[in-house]
Amino acid sequence: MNTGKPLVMADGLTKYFPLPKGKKVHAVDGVDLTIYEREIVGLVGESGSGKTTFGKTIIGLLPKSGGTVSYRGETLPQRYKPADFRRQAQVMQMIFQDPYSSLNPRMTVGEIVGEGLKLHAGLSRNDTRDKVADWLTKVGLEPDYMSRYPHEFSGGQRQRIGIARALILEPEFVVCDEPISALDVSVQAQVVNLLEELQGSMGLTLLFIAHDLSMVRYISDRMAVMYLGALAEIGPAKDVFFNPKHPYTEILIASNPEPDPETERQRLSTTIAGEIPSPVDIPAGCRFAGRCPHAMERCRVETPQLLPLPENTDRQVACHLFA
Amino acid sequence: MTQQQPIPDPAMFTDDAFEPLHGELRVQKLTRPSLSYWQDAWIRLKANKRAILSLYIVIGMLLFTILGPQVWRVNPAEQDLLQVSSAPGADRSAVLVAPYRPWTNIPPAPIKPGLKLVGQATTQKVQLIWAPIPGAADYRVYRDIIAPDRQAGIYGLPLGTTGSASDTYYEDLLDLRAGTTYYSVVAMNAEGKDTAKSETLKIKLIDGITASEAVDRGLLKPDAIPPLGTILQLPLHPAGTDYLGRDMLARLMQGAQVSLFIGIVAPLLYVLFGIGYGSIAGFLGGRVDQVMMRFADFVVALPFLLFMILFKIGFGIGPGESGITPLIISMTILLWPGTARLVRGQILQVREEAYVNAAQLLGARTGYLVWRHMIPNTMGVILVTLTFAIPTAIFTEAFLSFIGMGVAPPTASWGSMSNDGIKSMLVHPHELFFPALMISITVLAFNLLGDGLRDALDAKMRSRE
Amino acid sequence: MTQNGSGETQPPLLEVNDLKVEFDTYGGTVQAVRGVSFSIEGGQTLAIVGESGCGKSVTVQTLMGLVPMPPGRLKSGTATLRGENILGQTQIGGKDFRGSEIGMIFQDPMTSLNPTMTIGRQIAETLEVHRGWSRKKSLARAVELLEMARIPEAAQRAKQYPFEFSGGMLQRAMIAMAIACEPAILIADEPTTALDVTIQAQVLDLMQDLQRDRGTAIILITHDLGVVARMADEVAVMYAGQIVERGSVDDIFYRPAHPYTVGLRAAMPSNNPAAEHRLLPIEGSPPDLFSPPVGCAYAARCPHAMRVCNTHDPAPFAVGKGHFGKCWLHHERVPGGAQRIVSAIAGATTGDVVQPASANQGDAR
Amino acid sequence: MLLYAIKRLILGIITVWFIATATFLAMHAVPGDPLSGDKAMTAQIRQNLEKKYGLDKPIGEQYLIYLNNLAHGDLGISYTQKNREVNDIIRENFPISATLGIMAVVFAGIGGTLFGALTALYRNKWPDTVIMLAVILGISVPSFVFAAFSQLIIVKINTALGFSLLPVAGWGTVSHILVPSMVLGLGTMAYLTRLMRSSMLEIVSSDYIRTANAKGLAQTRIFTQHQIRNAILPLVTVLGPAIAAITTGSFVVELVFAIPGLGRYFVQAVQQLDYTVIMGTTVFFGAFLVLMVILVDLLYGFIDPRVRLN
Repeated sequence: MNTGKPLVMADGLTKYFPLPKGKKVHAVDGVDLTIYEREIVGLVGESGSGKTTFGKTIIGLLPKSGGTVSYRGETLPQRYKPADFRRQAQVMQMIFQDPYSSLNPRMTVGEIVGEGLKLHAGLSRNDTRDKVADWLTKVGLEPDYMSRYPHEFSGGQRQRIGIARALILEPEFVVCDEPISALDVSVQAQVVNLLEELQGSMGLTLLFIAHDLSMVRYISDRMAVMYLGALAEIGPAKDVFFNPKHPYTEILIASNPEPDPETERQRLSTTIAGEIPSPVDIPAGCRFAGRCPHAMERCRVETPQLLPLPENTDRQVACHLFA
Repeated sequence: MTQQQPIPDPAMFTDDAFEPLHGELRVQKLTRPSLSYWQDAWIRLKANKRAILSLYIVIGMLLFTILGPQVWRVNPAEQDLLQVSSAPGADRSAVLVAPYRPWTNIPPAPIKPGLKLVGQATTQKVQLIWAPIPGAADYRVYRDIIAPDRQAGIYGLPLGTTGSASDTYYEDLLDLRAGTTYYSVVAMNAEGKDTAKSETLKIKLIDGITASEAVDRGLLKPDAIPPLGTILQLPLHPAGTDYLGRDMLARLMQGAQVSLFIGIVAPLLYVLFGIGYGSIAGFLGGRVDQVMMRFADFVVALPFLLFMILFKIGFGIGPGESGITPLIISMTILLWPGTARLVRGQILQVREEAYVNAAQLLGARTGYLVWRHMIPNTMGVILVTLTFAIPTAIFTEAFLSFIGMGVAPPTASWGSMSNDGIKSMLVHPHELFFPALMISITVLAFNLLGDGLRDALDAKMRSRE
Repeated sequence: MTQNGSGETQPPLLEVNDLKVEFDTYGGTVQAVRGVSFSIEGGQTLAIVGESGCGKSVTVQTLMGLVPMPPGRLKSGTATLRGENILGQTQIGGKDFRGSEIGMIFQDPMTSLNPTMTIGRQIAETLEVHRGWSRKKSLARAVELLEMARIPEAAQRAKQYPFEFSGGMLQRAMIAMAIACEPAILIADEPTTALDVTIQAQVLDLMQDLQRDRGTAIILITHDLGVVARMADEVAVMYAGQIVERGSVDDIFYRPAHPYTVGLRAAMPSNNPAAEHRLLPIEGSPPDLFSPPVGCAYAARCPHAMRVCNTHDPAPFAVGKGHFGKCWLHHERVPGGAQRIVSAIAGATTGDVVQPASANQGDAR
Repeated sequence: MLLYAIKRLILGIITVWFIATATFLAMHAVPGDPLSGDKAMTAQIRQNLEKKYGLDKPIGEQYLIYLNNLAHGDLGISYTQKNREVNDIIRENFPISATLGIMAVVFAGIGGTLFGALTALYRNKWPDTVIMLAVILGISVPSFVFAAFSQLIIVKINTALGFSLLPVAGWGTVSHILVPSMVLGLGTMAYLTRLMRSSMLEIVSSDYIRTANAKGLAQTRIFTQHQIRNAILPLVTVLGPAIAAITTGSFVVELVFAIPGLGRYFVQAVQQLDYTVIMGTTVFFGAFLVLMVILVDLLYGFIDPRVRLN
């Protein structure tokens, strides 16, 4: 399945946010994840699961509280300085969720897209211009939009600008932090298709963070499910979606309404009680035990490890039911 | 369903109406002219009539301050003793009188009861004579500028007594001012107390000027002296004069220089300091930020006015100093925390914006981040803060000068002029009215301009206040 | 129209006709709702589906008298509740129908409840106002309602403030509040958009159960076709201030009569292995409602657009019982037009795609 | 909540210490000293006095003595008024300032809330226009001008009536408080009105008011039960600074209306360079304001459940 070489590896990656009185938010709590060359890994989870924090920590926007991230075997800094970002800029980039706050309202589209070139390539003014125009065309915008300001564009167009900015330095690895959550359905498809196309043509590796299960299933090669700061399950996207193993994944997918009335009529009641607990007080044992319909005594005591399934080593599940 | 609209008659369509437009999708292109943030803000500001009017007022005030003294070339320190505390538009005529000589040829007392004027009543002298009041042991003469209240026995300023029942005349030379004046003569009893018997005379005093005085003031040439009794026109004071006879308009201009200088320089200094302090705290974050902001909290907790005064004395005002510098320094020391907090908040907020993260990921250095991303995005807020800081500073100066802790005399500021004016407010309201009006208009203009700027620059800020 | 036993025609529970709403803004007049008509019967769920800015929220908020006027303006239309006019007024027979006859819940439960009033009081308030009950009786009922909304420890919870609730619980409390006076209609304006899927499932379940128990009609505003498929009996698809297609849920999903409906479906991934297809985005963006186009508002984005679409606004063509599509393809002079509409999805699944003129059709797969 | 109060109190004490230190330093930077005014003083007497007031000791020691006295609540003895303790001066004059201040705060608070609510209710109609015009004036006209003109008006009214309806200046009866406190509170009232208006307008378009409408509540009920209560919250937060502004603002009003309050006393002491009175008054005012801000914060916590329960 994973024919490529490991590109980015998170090893026991942990991110706490300190709170007063010595408490802390366990946003990401010891996540191991290997991302291979030229694959799209989808990361799903509910709000508060820590998926965005994971993305920001991996790329260095947040200092790590524990664990390491390595890129092609080389360990990345624990806390980034501007020089570290500089070194990394042509390798890793990020596409942000909110197409409104991710573009500086005081800069023109040309300045925004060309920022990376200005900071790195040392191109002449004209070359920069040409390259920016080229990239605007690539993401489906008119080159003469260069002198316009972000507020003149729709959400989808803004997201294209954000994509052009992130890709103009031709990185290898891109973290897409909920790039479509703020967009309308018809526009989501535009952006997803664009990302897919660019991924193919540039040989990008993507970490695609989203809460839309269907979209993640559609775009990803592999899919990871996050719950309360830890991975519950990971495996080939279709396998995980159509044959979930972890009870949480199962419920998550069963709760995902299908745009198909017939399927919905046949759906049994899928609700689980309760909500995702606060990441401040992580329950002992399995994080999901409190809401799990199959919880056993062991689950409340012993934290399950993310282990490969015996019958399918492509898939890993953190659940005592499969250990 | 009620959704049965008639399908249009097919005849109304052309033959090719139903031909597909294969792929001829009309892509909507942006055609509107592109506007930068500042251009957009300027258009919005221009649409705000109040703000634009205020802008004109502010510009007008600056012109008044800078160009005014070039146009109205009157020395603000010069005293026109003939026109002390004269209201604008007051009668500027003065009558040419002979030099003063003591009153010797006192006419006999009139037979009819009541006060009588001897000669012309001018600001040089007023001579009164009256019929003896029966039972009076002595007379006390009073002067007032409002009608006396006989029931209450209030007649105004007691000028003196005549000394005996037989002396029924009085000459008033004391600090005479042009205008309506009431003279009262009250009969006194043997114990020296006022009795209820009195006479009052209302007269209109006019300015009296001797020939030599007129020559001194350049109103007359020494070789062409007109006869006594000629009416002369005294110099013009469009806004009147103050209690020392100084030209109010010239003083208002001088005061404007001081008030606006303090009002603009002090906020500029403390806003700049606040920006520096706040952005350092916000950018460094963590413990440094905590300590810095705690210190700012302490400074905020200082009772502002008390410390203003303390610092003012602390810095001291030597002889010949205006007291402007200590005022500006004290304001800067005490007022920066507000801006610092605001800027810090803004920096913290902008620092979390995704576009700053994006620039970080592109390898931007700290200086670039601050200059390209943070400053432009906090500029609006800073500008608005500055606009609102100016009226506060003008107010503070006026306030301190008013309680006598501001600029030192003879330097005039609108505040110190108000302080002078309030003492004679009941008699000469213009001495308070003009400086107070200047303060109010300027502060009003800056406030409205600030409102307009805030609305134009950032709609999000509208709810804050 | 429904018939009762005696053969008299009963007016529908709620009927809206030719509703037009405009807004005066800084930049001009926005024609937010441009002639919307629909009706709903008791016990039914009508889903109004569309993308942001299509006017779906404005439509229901106008019915509820929640659109501030000005800047809003009611240009035309009628709306009747059991035959009595409710448009432009908030009362029927001297009593406010809002909260008593029609309940409503909103998208963001966190901001939709008064932060300084306890949840119990906010629910009880409705009962006090509409039923004239005492404070004590109303509070007791509020606790029962919270229990009904599956809020654990309802008695304690009733004494808490909104910030002490989670988003999902708040939305359930909102539902409890909206149905406190047992209204005939519950309007849910994007009730689960701010919630996670598992919480969404809880809320949708609750709504369905309450509907089953009480026969409440539900008007569900949403942009999520999955939620529509799960909840709706009837569906109205809105685009650019108009209803472009209306029909039963099966009509909409299996016999779509408007290219936009098809476009929406094709832009979403299907998890039905049999209907697996490439995503087909709808290119472009919705028209500016400052100056809506003369013809069909969708024409600029429609792969089947014809000359007439740019010049004439299509009429609602009836294509089945209670099913219409506002599209010229149904005109008699377009043979096989209706088939063209459906072919988009079929094309996507088979790979024989009706080409949308797209700048980026890179085939990554 | 209790913990929070204690925390705030400790922070308050530190703040007072900071104020005291700043006062001490500022006062010692003053050129000249309080004894130099009295010319007829022999060197011997001067030395005795310096000794008595500790002025001969090094500044560090003076500071410690000063802090120690302060901790015992002893603010020292007036230099210029023989044998008068600063504590006595405050005890005599502060109640007057406090009465005036409280009246002004009450006046500003009630007026601000009322007018602010009114403007929001009649948004863009004539009551709004009229009140907002007055507010802009209230913010832009200095308080001494108001004070002076209100005196002028009182004089005119008294003259017109032929008897004294209101006293022009002075202190003693209820009628003496009325006009000065109104003048004192005017600026703050204008500020609060503005704040209340924007707060009300923000709430009018808030989601929960929409919910209240959707529940079919009557407009009066929405106004009283939902709108005003939430709109007042931001007003409470600025009450602390407002009290501070009013307290120090009373200098002018006390001066113009010849009210024997602490503010007037302070100005007098400054003119006479009466060290201990200046320092004592400053620290006292400072402590008072810090206490007020703490009380207001606690009050806010009590009103807003989000703060109270967290």
